[in-house]
Amino acid sequence: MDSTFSSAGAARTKTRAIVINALFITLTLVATMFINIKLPIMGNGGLIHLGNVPLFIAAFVYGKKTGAIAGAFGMALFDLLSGWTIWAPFTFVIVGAMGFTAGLISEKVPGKRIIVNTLAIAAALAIKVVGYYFAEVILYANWIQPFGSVPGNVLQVVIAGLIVLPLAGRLKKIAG
Amino acid sequence: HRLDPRAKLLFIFGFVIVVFLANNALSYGLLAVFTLVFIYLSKINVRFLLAGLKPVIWLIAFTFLLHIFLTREGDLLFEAGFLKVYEGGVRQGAFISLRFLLLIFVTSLLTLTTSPISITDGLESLLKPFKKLKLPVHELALMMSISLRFIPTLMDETDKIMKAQMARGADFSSGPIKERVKAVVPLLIPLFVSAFKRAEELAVAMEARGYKGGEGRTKYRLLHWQGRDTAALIILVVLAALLWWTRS
Amino acid sequence: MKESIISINRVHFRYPEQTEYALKDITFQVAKGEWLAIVGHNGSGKSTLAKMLNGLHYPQEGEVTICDFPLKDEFVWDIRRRLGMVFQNPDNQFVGTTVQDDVAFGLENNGVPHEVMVERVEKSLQRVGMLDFLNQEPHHLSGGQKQRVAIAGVIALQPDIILLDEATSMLDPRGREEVLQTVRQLKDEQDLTVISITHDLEEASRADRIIVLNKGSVYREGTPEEIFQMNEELVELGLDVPFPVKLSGVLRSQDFEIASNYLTEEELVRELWTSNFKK
Amino acid sequence: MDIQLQEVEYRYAAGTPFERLAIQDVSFAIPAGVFLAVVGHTGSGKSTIIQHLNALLQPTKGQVIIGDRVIAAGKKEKNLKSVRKKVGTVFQFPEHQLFEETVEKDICYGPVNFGVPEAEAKERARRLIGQVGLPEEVLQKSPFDLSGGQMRRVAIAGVLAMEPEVLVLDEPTAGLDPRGRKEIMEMFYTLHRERGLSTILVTHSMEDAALYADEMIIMHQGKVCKQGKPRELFSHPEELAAFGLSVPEVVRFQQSFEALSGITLEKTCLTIEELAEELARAKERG
Repeated sequence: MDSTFSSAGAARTKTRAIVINALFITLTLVATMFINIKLPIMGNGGLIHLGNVPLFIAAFVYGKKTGAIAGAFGMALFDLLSGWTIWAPFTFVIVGAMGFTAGLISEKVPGKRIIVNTLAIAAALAIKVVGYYFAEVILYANWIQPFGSVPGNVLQVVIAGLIVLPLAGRLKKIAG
Repeated sequence: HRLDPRAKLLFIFGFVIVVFLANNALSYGLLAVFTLVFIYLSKINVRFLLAGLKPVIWLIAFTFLLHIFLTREGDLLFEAGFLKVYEGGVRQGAFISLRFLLLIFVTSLLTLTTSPISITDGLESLLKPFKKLKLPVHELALMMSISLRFIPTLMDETDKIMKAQMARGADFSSGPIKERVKAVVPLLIPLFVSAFKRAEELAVAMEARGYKGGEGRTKYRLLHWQGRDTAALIILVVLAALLWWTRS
Repeated sequence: MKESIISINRVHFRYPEQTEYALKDITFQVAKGEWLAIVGHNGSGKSTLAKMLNGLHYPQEGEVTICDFPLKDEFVWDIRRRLGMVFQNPDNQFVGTTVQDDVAFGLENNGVPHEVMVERVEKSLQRVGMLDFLNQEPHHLSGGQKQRVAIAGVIALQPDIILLDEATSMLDPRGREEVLQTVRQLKDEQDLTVISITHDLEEASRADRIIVLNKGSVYREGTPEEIFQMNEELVELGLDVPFPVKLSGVLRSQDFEIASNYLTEEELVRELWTSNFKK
Repeated sequence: MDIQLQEVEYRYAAGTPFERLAIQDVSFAIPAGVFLAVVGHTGSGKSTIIQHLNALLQPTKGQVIIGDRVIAAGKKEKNLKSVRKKVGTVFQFPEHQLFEETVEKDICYGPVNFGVPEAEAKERARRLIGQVGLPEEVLQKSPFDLSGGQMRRVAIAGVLAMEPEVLVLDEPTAGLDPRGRKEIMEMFYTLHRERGLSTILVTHSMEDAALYADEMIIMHQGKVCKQGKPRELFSHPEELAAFGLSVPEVVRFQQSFEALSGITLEKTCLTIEELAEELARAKERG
């Protein structure tokens, strides 16, 4: 008897999905909080967090749902836990959308993986920049100040992209 | 604050919307007084609240200045070269900064008085009606609770792997950008590999313990909605009404 | 022999992508209230067997019956209710954010009403000696404590069988002792059947019976005394021999008179003294 | 290369509300070529000490002298690579540090980081893979396709490939089956003897400490509470018991025998063979 087609097997797939999503939420949070790259540029120390890395990996390895969940819950949780509470609802929507879109493009668009994934990261980058711009327009009530966070947002996503692109294929293979 | 997490969530959510109603001195004053009363009632150590402000204090100051210089309304207060400060700008700047401050205070009240797991429980319960719309509320709540449980575990693991690679000569903090980006690979891959393995083992353990989805499950943690929870929401409604009345 | 609670009959199992059988023609019974140890080196098939007993794999040939339920899809959840498992890695089976939440997890899954749940969580934690840790988070517990919480989670469901799948292999000696002590106590208090899958001799020597697995087959079956007589043979199988047995061998080669292979230190000390010195 | 710890103290998260004292007033020396066993319960501070031996942690008080480098509290340390090159550490469950696409690349990671040319690193990988008991074909496989025990061996080879002068082992055999445990320990012991490698073994196994160590340190609640030759320390089981530690089975057996017979053997025996010999001698004496 093949367990893949049994009801216990179906339950197992579901349980596994829950656990994978949960761990990617945690990974996104931990990477945002603790895994940083110091860039030898910029005055403020140039600390770039790597929270976008698990998010993209989730999207490329497990698809849009896991990508969306890891991003939305993981990063919003970071906001909640580290004093950026009021940003949390915006993050939930914006980063969730990033994960979803990246996963969707990676799943649906045909072509060479590396090109498709680059496209997916570019799309996510657009969502992040535009999303946070408008979120901060609401918070700061002006149109100029939000431009300040654009370079940081761009850099974070680009660096995460540079890390994830060469790894996605390998991790997919390891994850089975 | 010994309110039911659901009451807190609804209250904070409502409050955040209500804050945007204020638009003159009276309504902002009212909001500020209410917020101070909440802070007092929550018996939270004000020092924690102020400590939480640290990362955003410059943002608030910057917002204030920006509004001062950008708004050209009311009487001209003073002029220095091309900088012109108007009375309307000061008012606008003060209002927006205050709004910002209040939002941060109230939302951090939630995170300071409520554990993430209670927030999850509260959200699960509040979102129950959405189950009918096929929103997997139970699954999402379980995901949140598992992910919270694994935060310290994965932090520990990150630290261990980082040290193990440093012992093998990895360098996470020097060299050109390209090198630094490459340096995180020996950290990330083991971290993900171990997460895959954990997920597999945890899923097996959960099934062995009879987990088969949300159907027919009972809950160990119960939420108790009490009189004071209803009272809190009534206060919020009253506040909203007052604001509506005082706004110009 | 007492009434059997598990019966395994001519079971074969092979993983999808592999050519070798992980389990080959395995047959044995487990009696109610017995403590059975299944030993074998890594890769001998003991983990596959453990997974099968919990319905994580089904045999490709042969039958498995657990608590009168044949191992089939429709009975898997009944079987899991009656056979509780404690796994190797203490961290990867702790689901709840606190000790009490974790113990409650299995009860929640089985739809146990709230009042009963509260009572059972408390009682189970008390029985494994972890009641004081009710609200502790897992990362503040030692490995041994986590495993005791896992055991509490299992007994809260009032199972007939408890299966330890290398449950002590990642623990330090103190944690190992804690866990084994807890299991022994639970077994004495009620008619619990214990199966421990292990390569730890300490653990195996406490069993009523040992099954030695090698290359997916039952290699030998017997009481600890009988199994440990195998001495060198066990070493060849990648296993260890208890200290008194090892020492007896060396002593005999030095012309000491040691009548049989004793399993405990006291017996061997006495034998060594009475037959060799006290004359 | 000698290593010396002088009145070392370490506090985790010093200066925060989560501050926790891990070790205190720890002083001892590790002369070149010694085999030192560090025993003590989980939480006694053993892992903290290990991380001082290759400057992964910097003491919050006191200093650590590693060869000609002094790592002292409060100093800003730079260029620690030269220290870490000489002190190889096999952490607990070292298989968790594997990440490369092939076993060969993973073994080469350490040496290449320390400036060893790639060809030389590959040569070392080829030599070491046999030494840790794996066939050469494994080199081209992905480490993630191996069994747990094989992964452990690859990870160990990855540390040995750095050709350190000091080898630090944190519970290197945890979770292995008896055969694997024995093979790995024997391999480390051979390395220690043939190459004169200083070896620091952190272990829960009193058997291993008795079998391999020249010197032994007992940690308890963040302090070194006993230090000496294993034979001396095991001669006073009551002192070990005070720290919740036991003695090897051989020693326990000898004691039971001495208690029952009233005969005292000439020395505390650390191996079965020693014990059998001593017993034979006692028997002759009658």
